[in-house]
Amino acid sequence: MTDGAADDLVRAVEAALFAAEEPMTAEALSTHLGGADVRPALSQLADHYRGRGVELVERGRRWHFQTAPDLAHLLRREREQVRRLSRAATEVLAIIAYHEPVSRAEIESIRGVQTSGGTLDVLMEAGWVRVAGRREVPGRPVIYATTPEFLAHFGLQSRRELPGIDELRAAGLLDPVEDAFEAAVAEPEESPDPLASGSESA
Amino acid sequence: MTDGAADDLVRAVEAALFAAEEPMTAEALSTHLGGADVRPALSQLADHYRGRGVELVERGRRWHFQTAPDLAHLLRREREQVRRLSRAATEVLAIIAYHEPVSRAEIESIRGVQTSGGTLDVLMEAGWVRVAGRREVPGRPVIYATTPEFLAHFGLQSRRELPGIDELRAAGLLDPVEDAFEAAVAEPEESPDPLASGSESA
Amino acid sequence: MNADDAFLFAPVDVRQEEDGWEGPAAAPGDDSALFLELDGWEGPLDLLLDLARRQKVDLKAISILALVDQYIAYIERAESLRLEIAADYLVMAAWLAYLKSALLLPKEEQEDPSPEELALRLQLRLQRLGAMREAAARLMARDRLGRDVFRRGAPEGLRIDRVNAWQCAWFDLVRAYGQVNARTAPAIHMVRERPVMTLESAISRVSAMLGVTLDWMVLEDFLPPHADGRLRRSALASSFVAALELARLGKAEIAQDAVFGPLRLRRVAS
Repeated sequence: MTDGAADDLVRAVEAALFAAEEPMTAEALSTHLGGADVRPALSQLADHYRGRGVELVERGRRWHFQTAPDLAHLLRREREQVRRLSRAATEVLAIIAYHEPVSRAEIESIRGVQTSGGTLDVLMEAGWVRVAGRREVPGRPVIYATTPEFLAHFGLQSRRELPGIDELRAAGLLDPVEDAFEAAVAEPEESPDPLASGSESA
Repeated sequence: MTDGAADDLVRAVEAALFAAEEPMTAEALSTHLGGADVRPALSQLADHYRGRGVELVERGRRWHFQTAPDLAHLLRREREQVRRLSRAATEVLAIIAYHEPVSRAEIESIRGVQTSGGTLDVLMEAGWVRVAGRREVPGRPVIYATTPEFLAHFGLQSRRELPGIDELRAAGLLDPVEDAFEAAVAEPEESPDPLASGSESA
Repeated sequence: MNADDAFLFAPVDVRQEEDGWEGPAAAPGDDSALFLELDGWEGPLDLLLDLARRQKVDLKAISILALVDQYIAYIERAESLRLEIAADYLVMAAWLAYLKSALLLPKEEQEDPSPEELALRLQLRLQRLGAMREAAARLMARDRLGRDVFRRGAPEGLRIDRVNAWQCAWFDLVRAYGQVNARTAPAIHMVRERPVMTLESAISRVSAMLGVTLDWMVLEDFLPPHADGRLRRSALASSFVAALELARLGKAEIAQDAVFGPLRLRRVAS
């Protein structure tokens, strides 16, 4: 196997480029290695590393080793951190789910408060909300809609499975927050049924 | 050419070790690569790189790539990156490496001189020596041992590769003077018989 | 062994002071030509080890007597040069002098431990220190990372990215929607009907009752007897205002003897 027995110059070029802190031109390498003609060694090395986990590449006349681009995902390990959606984000998500497609201005008018851009970012990072185009009205505002991941996360076949307004009212979920809160604190010892207490622990 | 077509795991291990800023244990690599068994890939890579300008080496159970030692003359940099150790520090390091874990009093009894705190500090700052607990004897003295960085710096796979350690142990030269003395007087005509001396340097 | 590490040669001025002490030019091992400065050793054991090395024999075979002589001679010469000699070197010199004399004494006069045993211990110590000095030198001569071998100069680094796995329960979602609706629904405030005594009925009741008596009456006596709870408080307030109104019209007198005392009321005789 020819590769195994790399000649001394090839080995020297390999080691020098490996140890170098910056990409090196062939000239700089040659100077470093006593004036030898390093080009054949460079192309031999490039051949040798082709298809391996590490590649020898030339960028703007400078050579350096880099990990193979298709392995980039392996070099970045992801660690999941479970986070609960904030109450504001939950509200925005609910509004999008019930009213989609919906613009930010519409979300704000439904919520009655301003919505920070970060809230929508979080929902998009979670993969539950996507930009669904623009509304063809003056200003062409971006409109948002839910994603299939949204349905999957909440175990829904379709958005139609979301409870309607009447059902929400029947469950006490349309009571003003204050009353629901009072009802919850009036019975402090027992509120195992969340639908009954309607507390706002979010 | 079998080497050329490295399989995906070998490529991944190769790329990860190339990219890593610190030597990695097989376990850490495996965790990083989704739990795969990386050992066969490691030995395959070590074989592949043997004799090249860059080598894959194991030092204290951690793996890293480094340039081949015989190319040192080509690569040695102008600015000395390795700190020069004082003679005292050199000796203390050797005593710790060959006797570890060892207390300061034991170091001093071998050297016949007090060891300044600064000497141990220098070795610990270099990352070569660490506190390895306390000896459970009166006074509970702190005991010192070497680190994986020590092995990596001096190119040792493990302490068993310390130069001449087998000979020293066989000659009883890693045993305390008293043990060697008793062994010697037990057989008065011979000089200290290494095998007779109760070695407790393991 | 790197002997150069072990020896520091004399500075020039000291060298010129005396005769035979040639310095830097002397080859290591040329004992007579060496000027040795005590700072160059890591203690008396280290000096002894160097002197022993100069016997050019295995440490197992060194002559302790010769070594003692060399050490003492060295210290004497250093003293003659008025070099400062650390106490532990002098202690070692004294101990070696004692060891030498003991070794030369007839066997039967020897004490315990015997000088041979002491000499053996010294020899064993020198062997161990020598072994470590040699090991240290071999260690330092290895191919060292960052000097002889190099790790990758510019590693990309392995990154661990934290990704957020967002959680939201179905119930939280629909409740949030309910709350948005509840919060933004138009609010209609309905006040429940409460039992009250109007000012008009209080005026007619108080004025009617004042008509049937000339005596002072306490305000509470004007309240309807069946009134209690909220109705009684309403009646009290209304009756008080009614009393003020009747007083303003000159139809009644009001008296109060103390702050928060009972309010008394009577008809103004006309």
